[in-house]
Amino acid sequence: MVKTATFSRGVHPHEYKELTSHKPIEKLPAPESVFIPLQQHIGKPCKPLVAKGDTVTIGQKIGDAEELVTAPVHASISGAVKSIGHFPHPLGGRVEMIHIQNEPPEASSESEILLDRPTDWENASPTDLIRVVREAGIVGMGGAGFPAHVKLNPPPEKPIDTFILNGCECEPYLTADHRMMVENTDEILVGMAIICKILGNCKGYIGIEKNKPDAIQRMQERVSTLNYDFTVVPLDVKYPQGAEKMLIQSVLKRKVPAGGLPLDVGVVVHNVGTTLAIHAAVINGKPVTQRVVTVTGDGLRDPKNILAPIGTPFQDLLNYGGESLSETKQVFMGGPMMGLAQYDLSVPVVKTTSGIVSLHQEPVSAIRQMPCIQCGNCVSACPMNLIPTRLARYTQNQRYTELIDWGVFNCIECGSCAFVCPSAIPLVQWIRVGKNKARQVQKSAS
Amino acid sequence: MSTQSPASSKGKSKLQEPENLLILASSPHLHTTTSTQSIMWQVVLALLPATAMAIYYFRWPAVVIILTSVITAVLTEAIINRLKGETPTITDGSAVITGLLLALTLPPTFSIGGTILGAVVAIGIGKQLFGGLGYNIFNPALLGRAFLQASFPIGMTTWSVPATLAGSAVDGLSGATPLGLYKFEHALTGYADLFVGNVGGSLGETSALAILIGGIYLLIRRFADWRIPVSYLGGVIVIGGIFWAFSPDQFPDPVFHLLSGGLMLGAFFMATDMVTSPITRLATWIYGIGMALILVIIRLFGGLPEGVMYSILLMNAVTPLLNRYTRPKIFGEVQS
Amino acid sequence: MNLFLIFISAAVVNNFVLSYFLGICPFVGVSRKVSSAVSMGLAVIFVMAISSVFTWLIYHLILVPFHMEILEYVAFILVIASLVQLVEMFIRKVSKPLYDTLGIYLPLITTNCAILGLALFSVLREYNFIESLVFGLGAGAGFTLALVIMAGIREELDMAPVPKYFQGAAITMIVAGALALAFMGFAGLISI
Amino acid sequence: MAKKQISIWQEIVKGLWRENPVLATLLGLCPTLAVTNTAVNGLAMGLATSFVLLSSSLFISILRHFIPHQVRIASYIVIIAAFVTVADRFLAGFFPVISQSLGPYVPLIVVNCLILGRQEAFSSKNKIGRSLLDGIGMGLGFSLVLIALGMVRELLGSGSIFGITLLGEWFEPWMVMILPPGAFLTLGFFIAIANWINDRRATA
Amino acid sequence: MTQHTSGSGKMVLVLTLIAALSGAILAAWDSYTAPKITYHREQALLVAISQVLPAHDSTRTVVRNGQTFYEAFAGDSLVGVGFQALGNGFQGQIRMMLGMTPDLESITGLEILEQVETPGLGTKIVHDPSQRSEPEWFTNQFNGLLPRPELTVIKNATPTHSNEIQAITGATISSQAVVRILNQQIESARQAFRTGSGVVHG
Repeated sequence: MVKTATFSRGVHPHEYKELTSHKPIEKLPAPESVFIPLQQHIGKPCKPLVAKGDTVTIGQKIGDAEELVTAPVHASISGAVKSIGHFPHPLGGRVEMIHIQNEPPEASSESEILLDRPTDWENASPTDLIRVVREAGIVGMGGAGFPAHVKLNPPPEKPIDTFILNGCECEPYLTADHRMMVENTDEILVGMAIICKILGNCKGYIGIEKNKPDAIQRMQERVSTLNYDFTVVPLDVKYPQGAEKMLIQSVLKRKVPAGGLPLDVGVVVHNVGTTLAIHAAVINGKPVTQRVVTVTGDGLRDPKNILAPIGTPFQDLLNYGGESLSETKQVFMGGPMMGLAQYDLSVPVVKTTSGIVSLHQEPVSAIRQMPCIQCGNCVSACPMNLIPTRLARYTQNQRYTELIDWGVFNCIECGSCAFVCPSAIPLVQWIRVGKNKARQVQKSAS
Repeated sequence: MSTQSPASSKGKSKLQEPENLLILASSPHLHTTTSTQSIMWQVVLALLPATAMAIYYFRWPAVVIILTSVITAVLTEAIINRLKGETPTITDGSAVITGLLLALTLPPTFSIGGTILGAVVAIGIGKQLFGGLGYNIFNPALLGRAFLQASFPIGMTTWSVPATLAGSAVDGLSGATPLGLYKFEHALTGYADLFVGNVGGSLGETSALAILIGGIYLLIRRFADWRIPVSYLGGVIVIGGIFWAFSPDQFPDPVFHLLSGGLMLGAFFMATDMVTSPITRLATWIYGIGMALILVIIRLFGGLPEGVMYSILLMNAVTPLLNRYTRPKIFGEVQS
Repeated sequence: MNLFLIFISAAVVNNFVLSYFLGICPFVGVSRKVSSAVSMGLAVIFVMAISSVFTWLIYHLILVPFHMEILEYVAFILVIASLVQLVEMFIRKVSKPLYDTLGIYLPLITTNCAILGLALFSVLREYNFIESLVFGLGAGAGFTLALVIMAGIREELDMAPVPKYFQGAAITMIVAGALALAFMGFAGLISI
Repeated sequence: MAKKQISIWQEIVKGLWRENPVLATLLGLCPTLAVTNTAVNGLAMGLATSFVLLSSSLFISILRHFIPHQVRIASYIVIIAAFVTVADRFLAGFFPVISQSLGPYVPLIVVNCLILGRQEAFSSKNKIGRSLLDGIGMGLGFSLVLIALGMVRELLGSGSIFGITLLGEWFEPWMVMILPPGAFLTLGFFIAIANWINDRRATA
Repeated sequence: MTQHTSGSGKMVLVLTLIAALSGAILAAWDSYTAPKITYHREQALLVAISQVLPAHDSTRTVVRNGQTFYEAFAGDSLVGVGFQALGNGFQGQIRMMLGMTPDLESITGLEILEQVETPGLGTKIVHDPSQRSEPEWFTNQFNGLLPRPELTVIKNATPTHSNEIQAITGATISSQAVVRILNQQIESARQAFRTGSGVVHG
């Protein structure tokens, strides 16, 4: 038996991908209105470039900021700016958003604002291409939301030799990346080629979990047909295979140093959605105005993969998927392992919304919590080799020195530990609290 | 943890009934089906073959001791729950395990009063004083047994032979354990009898076969860490084997070590107690080998014929240190 | 072999702390953290080795020849107290880091009954010079073993919901009792 | 000292409970654990310790103005050791059986932190009368705990108290109680019970 | 406080005074108690000697080859020889007084002087409360035994040979330890007693 590339430890939750993995991406009919948050990324929030009452067109840049780490936002539908104000954000709290009312343009003015871009990307300079990526507002669409142009422009002292396309989609339920890889294979490959061009002389890998045989096959086929110098690496089906550090370990056997970044080992990783967005921006001049969202869960009659405009309220998508919300216990954005629970379904789809999962089953928090019995399951699960039960216990007892000592800052919050905990202890929650407290303690000490 | 969705109050949602509340919980939102409670009851299940053999070999006295011990353990737990004003924890099955394990380590002729004392000490001191389930440092059943061993040294070392050997009568016929026979009279017992358990000894420790059935079930279901029995038994084979190889006349062979006394029961059911065994892999290996070393030293050079209980208790005591000094290297951490 | 048995006996079979109750005060007082327990243990081993040598010399070369056995206790405690002072001064002069780790524990050792107990047992058992030294080392090792194990357990228990009235000294005693039970397994090792 | 002088009666009583050397300040644990396997041993050790405590308190209180600060600890130790020798020889000469069963724990009174602690904290700063009262209270408190521990351990471990069999044939003694583990466990429970009583009194 | 005015001279003086005072008190006390303590010690030894040796009217202490023997005489004839045997028991040292016939072939009695065996268990080598009629049955069974080739311990059975000792139930190790110590020391005593020339004390 050939050993598939993988990392050590991790878990294997039930996948639930069969709900949507065979369903082609459907385009959502234009919503009545969208709410476009001025912050959908890590970094500085944008400032609005439009005012209440303005008319905007699809693709029009409506928010931007001066700083390096930021990403502009664009109108995802054409219409009128109804208001600019603070609305609930799927990541929590209220964030400044631009509310656009859909006013279907007259047939004659069916237009879209495109980005200014080099005509021949293959001969364009990396600087020009990075500028296009920035102007398109591309961020890590797997969930992190880190501006792509920053990642594509590493400091010169850190040479990059490898690009990895993250096609793992290791979170249960989610199939958006899967469908894109099957349906938009060529575009993704071009996107990869653009990234490799920007990064300079680097080798490309495509990491895909083995539970997507059609995607692996399709990728391999197109890579050889189109004669790309990329390697498709089938990976073990294991969570969190898609975490950057794990993926790099699986594909290249390189270990990102603790506290370090992929570029410390000469690697850049981008998600399928991000790569596709780079293709759309550079080739077609389209900024990020829409994304594929897997709308799924046992709460839906008709779960599906939907191409939706950024800013569409969650409930519109759930409606479209046939949600009967009367029995829904919980809805979260993203996969169930790291996703964020929502209490208000008026929150909009943002660039990092890979899925919306709606569940009727009893939530994990309803399971009776028991004392830790030191079974060590969390230790066997933690891909970062931490001792989650210790970290939780240190947090509970306010032992912040020990907490830092035992590596709390290395936790990637993947949720593997809490998933396997037989005592149903919310380990990730404790660790998050611990991280915050420890950081405060560190700050006040220095 | 839940809050009324403001969306419904805004009247924007046509879907949502006003009284339906979405639950806000922290990720992950998926959870394994294994629960602590189920682990505990599975351990009880895995102990049934050994329990059945105990009753088969030692008849009514075995039934009486087992019931006394389990009932006392559960009652003690319930009473302490009441005193501390906390919700009863007896349904989690851990008290039943403690009671059952204690019973299985007692001699068939042990007194009922002594059994009650042992179970009270096991749960009261061994478990609840340390903070209850998950916090005890020592295996409660073994702590209870160590208390009894120190309190009633004669009662705890008076053995009756199995009913299968004694004919119909059970009481009265006293015998020695294979280890006792070896230590004090230098006599070996046959492997076949040792394997099925047709020898003198504590209730549940005699039949290696019955223990293996339950123990392997635990390992397969991953309710016990396979490294512990492997390192413990393997360590005994190697360390005991070295002595045997040096002087076969003076020391017993490794197979005898393996099959006699409480080693099997200890290695599969007591050393593997999750609460009191280490959580890191390296520590687990050290733990097992440490137990093996202590066991062989006590068996070969100590005053007592058997040392399984002490080997486990002593390694329980150093488990906090082992966990501390075998912290695995964090992913990507460079040894400074 | 006899020396080995003396060592084993003092270290585990008749552990100074767990079966002779010697050195209980530091056992309770300095067992909150493993790191300080280790330092304390090392300091005690060191002082025990030195003081077993010196008290033996004082007893056999001064007190016995001059028939002053009545001054045994006075002499021993004075020797121990001044030795500890000297060792402290010496360490401070020789190594600053060593002083920082061991130094603060040295004054505590003067009233550590394990040191005086060691000298008394040595006389009582009529050990010769080498035996006394080995006995001192064994007793120190046994003390350190018990202290470090205890510290490991207490660091754990500090984070456990120990019943209110048992927190602190009471649970420490209970743990010591459990440890003493476990150490009983070594009984008989010296009768070979 | 700014502290208000407490009454003579309180000077004695404080050693019995509030500042009890064993239960409150955890001093002198070594003999407390080692010799309490019978009530008689506990009593003998209590008396011997009280004797040393009283006489050295008396002496040191008398000499308190003569002893220079720098050598006070050394002086105290010499005085204490001398009185311990007196007590030890007395027991060996007149009560050889008890002397044998207490063994080296009588000389170990020298390093009983209780005694040195009282000298340092009290006798070196107070008048003779008060020092004596303090010594009486502390000695009494120490002795009572030792006797109580001895009684419990002897009762459970041998079925008797002061050698008088109380529990009949039906009782099988818990041998562990007269062994070291029993000493630790019993003292643990004593301290916990003391905590409980203090808590009750505080809330009452 | 006085420490500022006092020089090191005063410190030394006071300390010396205290030490001298203590020494004086102790010397006085020693002269008072020492005879009593010596008396108790000798008494214990004498009692043990008289118990392990056959009827006699005088004893003397002889050192042969560095080992001390207590010889018992009835009239002029040597009726028994006693000596101390010392070794490790279960927990610590066991010290015994063994009485034998003058040829060191037959045991006339055994007394245990000191032991630290497990209370209630190993201590049965001295006193076994469960045997009301004869609590000292363990040491008594040595009377008249012939340690040749050497003594042996048997379990759970009544001795049939003149060199067999029945072990105490539950205290096999202590029983074995006593026998092992005796075997070793009888052998060395035989050599010392037979070959060495004696120096008579008091």
